[in-house]
Amino acid sequence: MLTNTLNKAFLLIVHLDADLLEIVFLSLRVTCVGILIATILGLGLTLLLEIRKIPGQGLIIPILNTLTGLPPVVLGLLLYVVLSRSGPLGFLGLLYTPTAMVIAQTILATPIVAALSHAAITATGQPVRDTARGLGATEFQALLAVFGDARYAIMAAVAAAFGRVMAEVGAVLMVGGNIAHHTRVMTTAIAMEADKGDFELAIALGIILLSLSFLVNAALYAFQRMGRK
Amino acid sequence: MLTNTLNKAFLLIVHLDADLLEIVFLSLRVTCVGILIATILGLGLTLLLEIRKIPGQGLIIPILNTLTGLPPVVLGLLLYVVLSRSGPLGFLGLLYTPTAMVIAQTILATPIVAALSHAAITATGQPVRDTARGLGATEFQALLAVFGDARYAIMAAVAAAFGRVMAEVGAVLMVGGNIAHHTRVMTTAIAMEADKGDFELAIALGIILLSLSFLVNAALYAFQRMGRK
Amino acid sequence: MITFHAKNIQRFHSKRLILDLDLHFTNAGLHVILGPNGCGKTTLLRLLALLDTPDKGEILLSANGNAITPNLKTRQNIVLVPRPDGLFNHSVHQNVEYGLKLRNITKTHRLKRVQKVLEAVRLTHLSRSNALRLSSGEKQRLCMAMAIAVKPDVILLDEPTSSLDPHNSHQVEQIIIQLKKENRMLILVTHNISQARRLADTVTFMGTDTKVSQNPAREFFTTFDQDGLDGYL
Amino acid sequence: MITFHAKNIQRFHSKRLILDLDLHFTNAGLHVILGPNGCGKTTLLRLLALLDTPDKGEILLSANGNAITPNLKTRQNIVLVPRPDGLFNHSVHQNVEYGLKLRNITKTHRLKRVQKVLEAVRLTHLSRSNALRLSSGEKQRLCMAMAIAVKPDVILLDEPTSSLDPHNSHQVEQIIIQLKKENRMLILVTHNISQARRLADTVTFMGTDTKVSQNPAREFFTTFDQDGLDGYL
Amino acid sequence: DTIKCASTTSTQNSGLLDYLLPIFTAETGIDVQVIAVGTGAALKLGQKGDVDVVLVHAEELEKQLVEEGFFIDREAIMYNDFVILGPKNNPAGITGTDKVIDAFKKIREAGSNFVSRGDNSGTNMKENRIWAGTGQMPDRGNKWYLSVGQGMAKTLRIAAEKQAYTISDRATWYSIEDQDKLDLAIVLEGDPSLFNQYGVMIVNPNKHPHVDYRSSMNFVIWLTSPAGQQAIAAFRDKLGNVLFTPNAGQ
Ligand SMILES: Nc1ncnc2c1ncn2[C@@H]1O[C@H](COP(=O)(O)OP(=O)(O)OP(=O)(O)O)[C@@H](O)[C@H]1O
Ligand SMILES: Nc1ncnc2c1ncn2[C@@H]1O[C@H](COP(=O)(O)OP(=O)(O)OP(=O)(O)O)[C@@H](O)[C@H]1O
Ligand SMILES: [Mg+2]
Ligand SMILES: [Mg+2]
Repeated sequence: MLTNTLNKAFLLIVHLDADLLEIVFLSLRVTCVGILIATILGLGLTLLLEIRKIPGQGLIIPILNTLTGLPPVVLGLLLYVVLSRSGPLGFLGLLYTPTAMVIAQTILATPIVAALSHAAITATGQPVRDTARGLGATEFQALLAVFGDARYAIMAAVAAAFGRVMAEVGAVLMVGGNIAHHTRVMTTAIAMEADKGDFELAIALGIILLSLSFLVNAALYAFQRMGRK
Repeated sequence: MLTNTLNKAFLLIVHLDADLLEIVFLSLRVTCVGILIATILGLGLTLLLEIRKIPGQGLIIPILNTLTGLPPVVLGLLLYVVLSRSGPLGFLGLLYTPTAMVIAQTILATPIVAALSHAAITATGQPVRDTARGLGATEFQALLAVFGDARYAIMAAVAAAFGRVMAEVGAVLMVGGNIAHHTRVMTTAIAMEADKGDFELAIALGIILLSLSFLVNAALYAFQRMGRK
Repeated sequence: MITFHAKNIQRFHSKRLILDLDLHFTNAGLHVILGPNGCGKTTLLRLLALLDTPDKGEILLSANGNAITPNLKTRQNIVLVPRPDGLFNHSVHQNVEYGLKLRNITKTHRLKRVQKVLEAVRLTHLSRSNALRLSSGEKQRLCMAMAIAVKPDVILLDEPTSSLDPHNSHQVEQIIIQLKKENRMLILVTHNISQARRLADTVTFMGTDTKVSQNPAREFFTTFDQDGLDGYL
Repeated sequence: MITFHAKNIQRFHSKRLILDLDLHFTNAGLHVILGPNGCGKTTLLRLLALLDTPDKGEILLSANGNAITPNLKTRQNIVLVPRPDGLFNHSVHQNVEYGLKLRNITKTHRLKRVQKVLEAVRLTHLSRSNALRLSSGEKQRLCMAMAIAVKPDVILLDEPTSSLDPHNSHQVEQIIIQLKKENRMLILVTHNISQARRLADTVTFMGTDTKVSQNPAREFFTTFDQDGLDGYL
Repeated sequence: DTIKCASTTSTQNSGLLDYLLPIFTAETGIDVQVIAVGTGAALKLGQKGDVDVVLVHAEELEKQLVEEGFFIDREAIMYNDFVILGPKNNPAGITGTDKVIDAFKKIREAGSNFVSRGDNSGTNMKENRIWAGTGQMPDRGNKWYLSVGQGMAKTLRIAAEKQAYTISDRATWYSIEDQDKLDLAIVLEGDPSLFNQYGVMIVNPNKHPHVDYRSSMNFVIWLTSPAGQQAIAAFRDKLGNVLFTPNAGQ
């Protein structure tokens, strides 16, 4: 039975089953957009933290670090309460749309990008920064030099965030609703198909999701090794 | 309405509602056991990797790193297929038991513990190891010295894994089944109660889960700072 | 030529007073700073390079009597030689080019300049390799090149030859001597007394008790064993 | 007293030949190893300390003619002085105690010994502080203490005074001189020629082209400017 | 002893099981662990032998699976009915007197959103049978047809958010705690074809020897016994509604 199911699953993949592709592409679309925004926000935040000692500086980093552990279901619950028609932002009608999923993934990913890049930069940044400023760079130019120097660590941070949110199911299910052809992504589809006992699609998606997150993590690992020791 | 719900949620917490406590304690029990095993396996693996250059050494670490990104739903699916009565390990009758959840969390946590500790040790281990061996320690004694020296980094790794698996919902739902009083943990309960519209309990659990994972991450952050720079 | 006046400057680290002195550095030539580990040499150098600002007092700059504002232009004229661990994770060429980019020098001129400087420090053959993969001696020479490339009036150096072998130290010293010839102002922190003897025009000695003496080199080295160098040598 | 024979040893790093020599170290006293950056001094020292094994050839140990097997007991008698960046993230006391624990010395004896050694290197007042928070000079003295504590016959030192001020280097040299008096065998890698002059009984010079010379110190220092030190000095 | 029971989300979410099981356990000492999924999933779990007993609502399919020997001892225990819900402004203009088939036709013609369980649950099967009755199943082309593959409660939420029509068993609809906040109303009920029969059956021990037949049978017996039937009849939700009507042996 199992081998049989596996074969079917592989067939789905090799024949590029329409539903399958649709789900995979939606996943990638949502995650890519989410990560893009998260990267901008995360790096912006890091930059901000480095530029000027803001009041409460000392708190922000611990907070960022703890936010990297924000439980997806809690976020999902939160967003549900806020986005549902009876909630403060209900009028936007965002609940159960891809946009809602993007929002969720952005919120999950931003602290990861920010915390990891910040860690990388504080770990190796000071000497590089001194070099730049010692050669006559402005605070800001020096900072750019540090970011440029830590580029691999930053890419690793982004990859890490990507892998985490792409593989996450709790939040996207609660705010996305797993609506076919609309908000059904790999993780939610896998969970559902498994419930229905329809393992072909589930396993096919599982294989793809697994390969993707392995790719991402391989990239991450490669980036980490390219960075300065 | 929202404030009202919040109040009710807080009441549930302060009055130590029985169901609430049961769910929280089960979560903690499952995660603690899972993390305990994962720590033993993870550290054992790291130790093994350090003791002797095993054939395929070069592969194991990348693999470990990629396994840290194993999507929970995929693991859930896998375990389901394997543990189901009609699956190879069906005779154990583990599906939809806390044991199954522990297995899932162990599998999720082990690579995290192993990869992070290994990274910490390779980052700072060599000089410490040389010190020990230079003073006449055996390979193994030197290794213990390195582990002792990296104790904070290791604790941080464990904390990171703890936070991740405690907040995870996909795998535990698929292999646990969210059975009341039996396999219902915080994350699965939150997702369900939110659907039922029982937001008091959902939010109460959310608050507790949030606080717990913030605690864990605070600890993690503290450990990281205690370690050698 | 720029003149430095470190006016009653104080510097604290986590509430602990690290530095408390009033100093002048005038004239071209090489000014050596000596002092025990932890007396604040690096700290002082960073203040002079305008990387940090003193917690008390200030660094006053002037050119033949007229005060200069420490604007970007001034700062770009005062260069702190990078430390090997601060090299960019880029090619040797790019490392040297960086300072020139900061000064908006055209690509063609940058190229010429980088090549010229790399020859001067004998790293031409490595211009494509990653700076982090160089040997300790090569790294230190690259650091010098990065500073020289931008032709500053003032160059600050912090232990440029520690952990270099005599040969490499010699090469670095040759570069320093060349810079003296071009009569720039150099401020050099070192623990190597004989090096100080070879190079110094003036010697500033910093005691741990934040007591500071400043003398012409000859005077210092002919009399140091007397007055209070609190067991430095 | 142990005798080392590095018999036609070769060492490679990522396929590149780093080391290729045949050397003897005999007799108590201080043997200095000199050589340009990257010539393989640290590599050699690690081989002598039996931390690494040569890719070709072998390290032969003997005591007055009789070969000794490099078992644990032997290894515990040959100590490589730790480097400051290899100190344990524990208290100063615990760092010194470590080597004694390895030799299963009883708690009470350990305590006595640690106190004695800490006095010898003048760190008693810091015995409770974390080793990683010490100053560079204090760290280096702690490293010496960790080696001395276990009373080995052979002590290997890799640049124990680089980036130390003259005062701190002097203190470390005093410790080394003390060890010479107790007629142990010391092998010291340094870039500081005058230090080598002060301390060396024999000098081993390693050229970059894996050419090696070994001479009594006086001979070496009185004739160095002639034969091929390929511009080392 | 302990048995695992795969049940529909409706019986769980409505609170019925939370109400019945303690009574059963008190009387028999048998502990029942409920896995709440769609009927389709519940039956799959039964066929795989991952549970001992199933409590579902898909009469034909249940009987068929008994025929095929996956389950035994099927008993009808109770019924309630399905209702059609829709936005309060009822864009498709469904009237209370409509037949369900016509209501679904109106929905298609108006192109109003319709949320489907899409999870092979009993409700989903009922829905599909109704669509079939309209002579045309919805397909990918129908942007207004939202298949969510979720439990009844979540499906209702999505319907409310999407201002869509949907079909639900009455029990679950009543059990939604914040029903008042879901902008939905029953637009059609009482059509005989909306009848919803619940049945219980035991996983065939011949296929899956580990099944605790004794305890399972005790469960079936109790549910169909006067005690169980009265308990079901006595069950009320928070608002005092009757949600299930016992009909064992009728
Ligand atoms: N970032 C810092 N935080 C806390 N203390 C510091 C910091 N940087 C320097 N210090 C302390 O300030 C004092 C002076 O440091 P500095 O590096 O200027 O000394 P130094 O003269 O350069 O020593 P060395 O000769 O070893 O380089 C030392 O006691 C050092 O411990
Ligand atoms: N782990 C390593 N991987 C690759 N190459 C290495 C490694 N360790 C040392 N090398 C190379 O081996 C050669 C010898 O290194 P070694 O550290 O023994 O030189 P050294 O004589 O101690 O230099 P220095 O005087 O700067 O300490 C150098 O070219 C160095 O780049
Ligand atoms: Mg300094
Ligand atoms: Mg060396």
